[in-house]
Amino acid sequence: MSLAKSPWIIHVNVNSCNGCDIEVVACLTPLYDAERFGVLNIGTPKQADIMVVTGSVNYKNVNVLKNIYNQIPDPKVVLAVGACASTGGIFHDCYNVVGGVDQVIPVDAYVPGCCPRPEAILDGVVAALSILENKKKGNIKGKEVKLKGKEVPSNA
Amino acid sequence: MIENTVMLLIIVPILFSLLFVALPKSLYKYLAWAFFIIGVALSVNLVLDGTGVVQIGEPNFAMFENIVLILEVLIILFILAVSAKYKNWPTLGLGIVSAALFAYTFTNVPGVEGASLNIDQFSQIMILIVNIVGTAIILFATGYMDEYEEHRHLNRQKIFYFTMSFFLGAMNGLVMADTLGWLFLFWELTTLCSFVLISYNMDEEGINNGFRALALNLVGGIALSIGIILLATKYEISTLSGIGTYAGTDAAAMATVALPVALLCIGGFAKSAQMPFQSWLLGAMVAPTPVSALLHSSTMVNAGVFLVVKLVPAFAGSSLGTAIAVYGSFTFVMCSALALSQRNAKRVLAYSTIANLGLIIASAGIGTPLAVAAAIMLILFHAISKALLFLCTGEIEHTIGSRDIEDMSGLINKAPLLTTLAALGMVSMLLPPFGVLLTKWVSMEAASSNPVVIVFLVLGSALTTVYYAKWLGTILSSSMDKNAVPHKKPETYFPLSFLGLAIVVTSIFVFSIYNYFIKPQVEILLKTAPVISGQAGQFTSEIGAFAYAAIFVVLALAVLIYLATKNMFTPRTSSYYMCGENNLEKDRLMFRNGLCSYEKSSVSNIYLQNTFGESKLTTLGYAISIILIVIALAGGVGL
Amino acid sequence: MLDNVIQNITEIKSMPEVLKAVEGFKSDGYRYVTMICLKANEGHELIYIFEKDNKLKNLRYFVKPGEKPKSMSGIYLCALLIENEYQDLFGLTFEGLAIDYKGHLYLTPNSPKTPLA
Amino acid sequence: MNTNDILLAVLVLIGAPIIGCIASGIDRKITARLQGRVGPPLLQPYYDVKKLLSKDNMVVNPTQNFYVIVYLVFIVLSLLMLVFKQDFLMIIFVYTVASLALIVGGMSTGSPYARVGSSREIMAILSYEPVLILYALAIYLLTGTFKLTAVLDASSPMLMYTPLIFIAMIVVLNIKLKKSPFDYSTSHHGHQELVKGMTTEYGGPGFATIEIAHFYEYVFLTGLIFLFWASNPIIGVLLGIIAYLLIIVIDNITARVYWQWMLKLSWSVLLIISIVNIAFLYVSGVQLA
Amino acid sequence: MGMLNLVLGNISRKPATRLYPFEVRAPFKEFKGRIVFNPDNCILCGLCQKKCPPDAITVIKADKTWELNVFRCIMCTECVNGCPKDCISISNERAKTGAKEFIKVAVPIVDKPKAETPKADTTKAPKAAPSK
Amino acid sequence: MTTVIPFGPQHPVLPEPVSLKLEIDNDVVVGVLPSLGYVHRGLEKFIDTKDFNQTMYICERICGICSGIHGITYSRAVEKLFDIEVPERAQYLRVINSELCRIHSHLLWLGLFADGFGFESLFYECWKYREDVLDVLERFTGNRVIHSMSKVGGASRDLTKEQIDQILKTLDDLEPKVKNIEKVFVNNYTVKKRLVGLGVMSKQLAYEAGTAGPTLRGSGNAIDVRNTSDYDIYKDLGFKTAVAKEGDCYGRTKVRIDEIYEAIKLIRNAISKLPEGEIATRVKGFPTGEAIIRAEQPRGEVVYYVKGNGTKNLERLKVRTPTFANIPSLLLMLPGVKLADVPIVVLTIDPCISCTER
Repeated sequence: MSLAKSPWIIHVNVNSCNGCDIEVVACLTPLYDAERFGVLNIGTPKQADIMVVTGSVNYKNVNVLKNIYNQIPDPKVVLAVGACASTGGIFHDCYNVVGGVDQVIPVDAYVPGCCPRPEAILDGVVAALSILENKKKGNIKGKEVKLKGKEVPSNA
Repeated sequence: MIENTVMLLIIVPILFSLLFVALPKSLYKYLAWAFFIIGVALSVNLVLDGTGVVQIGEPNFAMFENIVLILEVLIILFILAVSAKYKNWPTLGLGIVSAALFAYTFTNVPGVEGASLNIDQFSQIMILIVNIVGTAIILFATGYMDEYEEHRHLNRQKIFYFTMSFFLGAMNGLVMADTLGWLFLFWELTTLCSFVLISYNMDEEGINNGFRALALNLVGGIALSIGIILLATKYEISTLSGIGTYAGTDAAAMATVALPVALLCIGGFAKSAQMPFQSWLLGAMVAPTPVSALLHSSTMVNAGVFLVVKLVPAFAGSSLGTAIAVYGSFTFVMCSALALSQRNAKRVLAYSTIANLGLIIASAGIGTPLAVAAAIMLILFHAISKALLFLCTGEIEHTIGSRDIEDMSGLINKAPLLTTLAALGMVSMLLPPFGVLLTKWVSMEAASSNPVVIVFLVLGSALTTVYYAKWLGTILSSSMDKNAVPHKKPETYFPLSFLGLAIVVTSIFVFSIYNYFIKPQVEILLKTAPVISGQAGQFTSEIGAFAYAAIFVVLALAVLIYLATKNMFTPRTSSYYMCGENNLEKDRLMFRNGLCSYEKSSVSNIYLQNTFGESKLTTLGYAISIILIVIALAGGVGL
Repeated sequence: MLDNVIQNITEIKSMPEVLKAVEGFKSDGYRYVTMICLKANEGHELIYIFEKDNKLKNLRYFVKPGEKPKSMSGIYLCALLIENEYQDLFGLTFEGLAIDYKGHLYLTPNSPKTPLA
Repeated sequence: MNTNDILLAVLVLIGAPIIGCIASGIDRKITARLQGRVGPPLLQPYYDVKKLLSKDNMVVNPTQNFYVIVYLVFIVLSLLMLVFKQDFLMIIFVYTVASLALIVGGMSTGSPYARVGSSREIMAILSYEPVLILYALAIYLLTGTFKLTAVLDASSPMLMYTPLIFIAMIVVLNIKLKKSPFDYSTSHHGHQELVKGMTTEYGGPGFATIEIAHFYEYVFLTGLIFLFWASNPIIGVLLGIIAYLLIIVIDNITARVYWQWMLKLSWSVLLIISIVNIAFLYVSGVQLA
Repeated sequence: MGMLNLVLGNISRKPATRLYPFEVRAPFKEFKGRIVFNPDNCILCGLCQKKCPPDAITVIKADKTWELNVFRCIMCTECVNGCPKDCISISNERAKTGAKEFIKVAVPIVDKPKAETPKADTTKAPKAAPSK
Repeated sequence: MTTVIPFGPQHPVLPEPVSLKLEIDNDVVVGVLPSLGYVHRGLEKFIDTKDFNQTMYICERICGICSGIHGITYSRAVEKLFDIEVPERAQYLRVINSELCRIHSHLLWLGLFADGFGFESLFYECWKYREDVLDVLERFTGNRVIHSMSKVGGASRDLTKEQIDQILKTLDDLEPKVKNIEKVFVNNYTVKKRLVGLGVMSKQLAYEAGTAGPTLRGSGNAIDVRNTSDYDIYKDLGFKTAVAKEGDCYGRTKVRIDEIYEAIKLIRNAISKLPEGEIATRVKGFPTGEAIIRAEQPRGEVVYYVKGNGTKNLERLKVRTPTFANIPSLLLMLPGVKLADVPIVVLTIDPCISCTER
């Protein structure tokens, strides 16, 4: 139960239009107050449990997303917030858009909406918590995501 | 027999210095090992021989006196010749003044019938420092100098080792001599040796700094000789212990000898590079690192504080004592502040040395038994720690080719043993349970009765923490830009490890050291000993307790916990948090910048140049310290 | 009046003249608003837009294929972003940029090249 | 060391983190209420630590956890020394070891944020250390010894003679707890330009160690405030609690300031008022009865 | 002292927090929560597919299905306004959070000639919500 | 040796992915290189596949905070191509929507700004008030953040009497609350310590650097597109430009707070003058020609350039957003500030990176 009571989130904005971001931040504000569940928006991935991703991923962001994901210690959960993060949304066939977050890293839960209401994001966090518990129990580790293929890390 | 040991202590270094000249370079290594072993043996032997006074009377005395006379003439001639050759007029002027004073002494001052060498516990400590730490430094030098000379295209090692060894002999004489005339001779010999060593590189910078050292030390020497002349002519005192006997603990007697004592102290200040004179010690940084180590830890500067501490009975509790205490603590805080803005490791160490010597002088000035005990202990612990730090800096410089603190970032990965030793040296300078902090604690407790001094000490110790913490953190951090080539020569690493071990051992056995050396010495100086007990791993005085044993235990506990938990909790190594833009292939500290190329992130420490910059503070320091010295002198004259 | 439809547009034939005209705008106290790039007959058309007292002034310049237009960032620093953007999106090359992102302002080596061209 | 002492030590070892944890929880609860929120449950810090201990031990540098262990054990040692009425000057030095260990730990990770944070924390040492030692000096002047026995056995409160040092100590408490306006080296929850400052690269058990050490530190620091009215333990504890609450309120009504400003504040205002207080003690020569 | 007044005011008042999972405010009736599709009148014209900006709606005439990718829908109500038969409406209840398996809702279309005799209820009311 | 630090793209202080490479010497920034492209989606290419009605929704999603005004401006630009007159009621509705957006955006910015200098409770306070504005916006447009209230030809939603009362009541509540936080921003000692004299741009420099919006007006330039006579119906509503002379972060904060009051006033005036009638005209055919439309977003002046070629897809759409104009001013403001001030200076232009990169 320890994990479920203290989920620290890291918010990663990859190519989002800000709509979802401000709703994620709004979750922490007095009206919704996610800290009731122990949620803290922690800055560094090293201390995070839940990775909240907003936005459809673009090519410049792919490595950022992977690096941050790799730096979160297990057990960890990825929560895709908003239509863009889930499937690419309205931007799914833009030239610089890779698609939903699940194209790059494994995603555990999705929150629909453009933009999702803070309540929906809270629902998503609660859903993520049970997944987190299961992962801990089953000792499921997030696989290290390799930087490869079309998203080569350097051009040097 | 103590007489033999004493003579050997002076003769053996001179013998070795001649051997260094005579034998080829390839044998230096063995010579240095031999010197180290003999040095250790002799000094331990002296301690085992116990204390005593060696009287030199007729018929030997006349011969010795003649040697002394000839040497003094030679010294003055050398100074005059050298300063004339390099057209250094201030030094020449000072040399002429010295010569005049010498002539005056020769004609007007009544001669003495015999000379005496006084071996008390303080001398024993000093002998131990000089002959163990000093020879360790020479041993280190054999592993160091070849590369040093190679870089600078020099070939002066014969002179180097000759002077270094000779220096040790002079120091041995200095700390044992009781007759003021002899003391003065050894005093000038060390000055001369330091001049040769500082200008070792023979480039313009080296020679200039050598002359600065020479000039400032001549100023000190002049003050010293005036003091000696005054003592001899007015009070008919010709020995160091005689001053203490004369003044006793009697306030009136103290007041009468205050002026010559103050002059002697000024000589000590110059030698110890206290505030208005500090520039020579900083200039001495141009010399090879073993020279700095020797000057800073075991020899030169210790001579000054040695003299001041020996004079404690002549000013303890008087207004002169208070003035000296304020002056010393002022140097402590000022030089700690100056060290804050330095990024050159050797300069940091230099300022730290001056600051610590200031602390010793302040403790001596306070003059309570506790404070004097602190002063003597600080000389011991500071010598070991500072020698280690200097040698480590030298070795780091050879490893990474820089003495800039910022360049040392991440050294732990490239040279773990060296870094650990350097870290130990730094930790021992500022954290419990190590000796230096213990003595700092003692002196703070002792100084708590003097408001000005304690406030200075408080500020200074906070500043000390800051500049060492910066350096410590930097070498222990985990990234390295520089190309580091650790050379693992036994000649260099043995002295380092030996000194590191010495720090730990002396810190653990601090109470035994206190009981054996310091307590009797304080009794000799002040007739009373501090009330200190050492039960239950604590160093307890009347007003506090220093639980060093508990801290050692806790430190060991931390290591144990770390080793036990190291492999728990599924350990994993990951990359740095670089806001997501890492480069995992080349360097883990690289990140991608706006131009889509990779760049290394780096961090430098805060140096506060604007607040604690050298140029600003130095002027202020000169002004205030000169005022303080004038006050001390004025107090001495009785104004 | 706001110039909503692009009218009173000045067409200029050569790059040095554009530079001169822009310098003239600067000395007249105009602000640089933006530059618009359009595809036109194999080449590109650049529309420079300036503003003063809520009035827009436009300059139009046709970039021939392969021509390297001069950067305005020396005159108006704020031009550097839009010029870098067109380097990315249209594959133009501006000469004398204050900060040259070399086509990596928006795009990385693995994303599509010059998508709007 | 008799049985009572050992019992007391064990009690402190176990009790202090519990008190610290609850204090931290109260802090978060009150902060939330001051911000018009409900806030986390009271035991949230406990849940946090428990969670951190169940996570992977992810490090950038194998030695980084050593320093936080040193930090923890030395905080505990300084607390124990406080409880066993040891030399106060000594306690401060031991406490400095702890602070330095955390700084070196931050530096040792090598992350740029951690290193900048550590540099700032070093500057914090520069600003609070003199005040702490002057506090020790005040104790010496009032009782004639640095040992805390005299303060704790005295029948009259120390606050009467050291009001200015008390004010300075409140600010020191604020600096040490890294609360706004002095939360520039790490920030507990507010976002910051240095991400998490010194602790950026710490996660999982290593960070849990830091949190546990913080619990001890809360108790230790309020213990320093307690000394001001040690003659009556109840008032002393109340004083500690009031100081703690005051700092929570200050945390919520101020913006973060620069370390430069803090340095200026501490070396001009705090140091001066402390010295004035010390001078008063010298001149008047009062002794704690 | 402005901030002091504010925070003290806050602590003296009830917290502003709405205890969300336990205390749900009824959604505004104007809220665009999710798309509700009523297949009764649908003529599979595909206008909604054409109008949909994020291409969330797929109408496959051959299979007679109407598909909405809930996780792509942006609630713009273009389809609602564009539907000639008013089959699509908007509800003020938001779509539920879930895992990706539930995102596609396929609605079989009852075969019918030109809006006549709404055939028997072979279909349930379509739900975007996951059935858990 | 200078300190080189990456600042972003994923950074807790920056809500959006932008990266700055900071070169710091002695705690003072000496060099800065912004790195963009983390939110570049390529919307200007996207119009090839979407028709001009659908493009409205895309333009709204250029940015989630200024989304309402993006939509309105795009609609106005296309209306210009068609040369149609929008019903007056729709124009008023647009003004009400824009100004509500401005209030919510400025409150949001004030909060994030407070967070930037470590004032967590002030941040929460601002966002608490913002929720009231979002509630009325939600009732008005059906969504909290992305409103889709405007469409080519008018408005897609009308205001009912009940909603109007709701708006007025919320504004009445809001005004004293804003006064409360204004006191903190303007008078709090620590806040002033952080803001006054930071990131100074002189009047001339701000003008020449091509800045827009509060960044420009914070330096004493009274330039606001809403002043121009043909921008909707602002001329009838008694609009006054908010200007501050300081030219530093403090001045820009004051400008934004004043704009909240101004927006409240404008909404009240608009509601009192709200005419009855249609809310939209029908649009027939396909757009041709080219047009430039400027509008005042919360962050400053936005410029829309549209070119139609007679098909249902536009030929070219170019958006010059206010942040795009303001980012070069960062290059001027950042060198010389302390590291701790970097987030404040970056936030002071109210960066909207998704606007900038589209």
